[in-house]
Amino acid sequence: METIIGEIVAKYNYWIYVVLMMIGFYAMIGKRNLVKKLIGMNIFQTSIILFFVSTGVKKGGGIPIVDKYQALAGHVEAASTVNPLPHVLMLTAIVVGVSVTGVALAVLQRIYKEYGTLEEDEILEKLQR
Amino acid sequence: MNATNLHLFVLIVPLLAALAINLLGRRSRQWIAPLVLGSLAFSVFGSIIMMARVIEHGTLRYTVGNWQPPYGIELVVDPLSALMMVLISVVALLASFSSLKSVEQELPGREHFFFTLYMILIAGLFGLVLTGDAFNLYVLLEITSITTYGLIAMGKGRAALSSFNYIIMGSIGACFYLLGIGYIYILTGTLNMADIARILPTLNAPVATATAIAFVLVGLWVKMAFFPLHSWLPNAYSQAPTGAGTMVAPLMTKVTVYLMVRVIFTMYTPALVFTHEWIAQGVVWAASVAIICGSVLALGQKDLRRMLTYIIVAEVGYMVGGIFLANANGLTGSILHIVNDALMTLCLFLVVAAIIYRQGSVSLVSLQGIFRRMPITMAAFTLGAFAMIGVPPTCGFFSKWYLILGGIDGGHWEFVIALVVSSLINAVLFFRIIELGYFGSLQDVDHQEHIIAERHEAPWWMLSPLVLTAIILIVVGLSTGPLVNNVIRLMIPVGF
Amino acid sequence: MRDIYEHTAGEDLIIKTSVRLMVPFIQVFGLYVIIHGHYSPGGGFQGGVILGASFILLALAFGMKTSQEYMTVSVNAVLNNLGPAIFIGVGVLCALFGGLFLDYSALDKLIPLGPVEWRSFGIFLIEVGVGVAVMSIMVLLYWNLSSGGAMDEGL
Amino acid sequence: MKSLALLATLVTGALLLYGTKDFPAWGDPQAPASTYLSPVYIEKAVEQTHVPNIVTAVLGDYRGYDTMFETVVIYCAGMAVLSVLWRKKEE
Repeated sequence: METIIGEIVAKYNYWIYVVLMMIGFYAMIGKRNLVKKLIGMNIFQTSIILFFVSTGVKKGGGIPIVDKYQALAGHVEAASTVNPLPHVLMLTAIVVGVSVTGVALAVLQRIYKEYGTLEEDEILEKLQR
Repeated sequence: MNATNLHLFVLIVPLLAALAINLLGRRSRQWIAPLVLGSLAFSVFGSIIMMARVIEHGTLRYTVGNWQPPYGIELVVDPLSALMMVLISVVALLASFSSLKSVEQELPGREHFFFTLYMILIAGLFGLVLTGDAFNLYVLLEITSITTYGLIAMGKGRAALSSFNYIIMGSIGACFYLLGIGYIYILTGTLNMADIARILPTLNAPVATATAIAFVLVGLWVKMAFFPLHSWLPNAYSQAPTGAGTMVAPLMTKVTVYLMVRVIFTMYTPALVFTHEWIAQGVVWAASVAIICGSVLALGQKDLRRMLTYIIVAEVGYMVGGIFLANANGLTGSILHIVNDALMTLCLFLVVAAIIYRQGSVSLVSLQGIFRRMPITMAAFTLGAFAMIGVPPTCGFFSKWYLILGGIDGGHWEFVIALVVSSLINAVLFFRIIELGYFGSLQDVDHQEHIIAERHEAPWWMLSPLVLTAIILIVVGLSTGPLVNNVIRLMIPVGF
Repeated sequence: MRDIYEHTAGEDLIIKTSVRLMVPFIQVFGLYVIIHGHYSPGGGFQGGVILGASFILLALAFGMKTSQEYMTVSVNAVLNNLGPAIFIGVGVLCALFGGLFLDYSALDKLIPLGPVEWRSFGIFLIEVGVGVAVMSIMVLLYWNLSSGGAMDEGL
Repeated sequence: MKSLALLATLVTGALLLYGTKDFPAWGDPQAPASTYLSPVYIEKAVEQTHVPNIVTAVLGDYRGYDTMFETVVIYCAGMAVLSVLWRKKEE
């Protein structure tokens, strides 16, 4: 039993992000209101961003901006700075998240103008008629 | 323009054309057609030269920004991706002839917005085919998705709702793919596909690797509308503006299947993916179910375009099943089917675009007696139908033949049965329309009066790509031998 | 700032004055973030968003008409295309000068600064391109979403 | 329909958590992610690009192709919103 507890404690950040992801995932597929689906999508994307950035953490590492002259003189060792790669990847993921949310909001406006409601059940009713 | 950057210019020219269309098209519409056709013609020539060069000199490994591969982003142009580049550029050029005309009719005043998204989608597809970096593939998946969401949402009425469903499903697929890449990054520390293939087998982390493979594959399956996850495709492709449907339907799902081939064969070595026999068996069963359900659902449709979208879902079942047969014939069949199916779907969607341009609807009722009104279009439709059914001279037969051979080799009888049954159902589907078109009496359904009996053919702008595609179907069919030997054979890993 | 207070009579005076004072400093800070991306956290995206936010703040406080006086729709359209054009242009320029795509040290043939120095300057060029693109597109997104596409009267 | 969604969520969550079994502990300096590519980025970035901010160096130069497509993504979002919503005043 304690191995599981030990493991959870050692990797608690993954557990938190997976719980966040699943809240977002459930909202995306379970909720009936279209705006709530969109909010769920945002939660899902943000939790993936947190998940990625947490992989870059190094115990005792500083921010990835090094002093230029010290670096040119070659006194920068990797252990003292955090891994920069996940930060770069997540810049891209944030921009992608913003873009998809922007397009989804524009499409939602079109749907509201067309059907006057954002509840999926009412829209499906209007379609049957 | 030195030679080594040619494959990137094939990608950059449509991108710059998109920016130019957005700037110049705003003022005057007549700039759009030359920019679209000019840049795509350049891409066609560039990709054909690229193809010849790759077959002659072998795979080209190119790093953007002159960095060694694992540090910079590496682009890989091997025979399969060169073949896909040629396919994408040819299909895009043919589809853009007809889109120019149908957008002029359906979206007056918004052509420059439409063609900006259209050209960026094509550039994104080129990027997807070239990239050898896992995260770069995610960014390009998002580019192709966002442009497709925009193109579909430009349609009338229900298009916005189906686009929103596609956004939600597409985001789930992309996020699953990103999660898989996150797991891979934590395990291997790198994002370069060749590097991952080298490091992954050496780690003793069976559980995390299996999860990473599962999430990347499920992400791609959602993106390619593999059967249980296909619910967004029929509405999205049938309610999109006709110009968008003609371009998106033949390419998006096929390029995603190509990505699955790329992921399985260059990122995770096949040994890793097919370790457990029951996984491949289960996926082939799911593919057989996909083929049968896709074809049966197509039977129940009252509209030609919706019927074609369900056939696309069935075709995805062909390709995924062929890959997971895990033998040489199956893989050859599914890669060949990517090429053939793209051309067949393009031919049928060009027919739909031509009919909608003239008649405004492709419901089965309005297709009665259409052979007399649009003989050339329907002749091309018959050829496309024969290809879809799998009648020998056309290309459809050869890829299905390889798939059936692969199914027999692997002992997957349910896959072979699914293929045969689906071909029969396709035959019923298409002969029903051909019979309706020839012998359907012109009884005056309410909106029939204005459809005059004598020839009312689509403009030559839409007819010429249609006839050309129909001819290409036969040419590709007959040239299956050389296509397989010097392109697809090279892709099959040794001992497969 | 001509007679802005009159024709939006009902608006609150405090908001308008404070926004009028804040916007220039936000814009200067945005430019700083873009340009200073080499030495401190920042870069094209973050700076571009801050610049875009300054125009959105203007639109919120004074109405879309005012913000469109400072960046007209056609200028916005040009800037939208200019940002990616700068980025791709730099990449293509490197390819044309004999290097690989996006290899800034190939531009050394253009102006001999030394290949490593050109890499640093190349990164600065694309940061400016990205900043221009993100600024104009953020403003475009706000204008469209708040006015439902007519771009005439915002929230 | 909701119970199906809940089931799918729980299954995905369980699979994700089960997958983290083989991961290194959080913040472990010897993790593969921190020992393979990133040491070279940290040590070589300033020397090869004269940019102290390593994230900007990696973003702009090592993975500049990614950033180019990022700009195209934000451009696509702008154009998609414009093409979906744009209407003349009188429409």
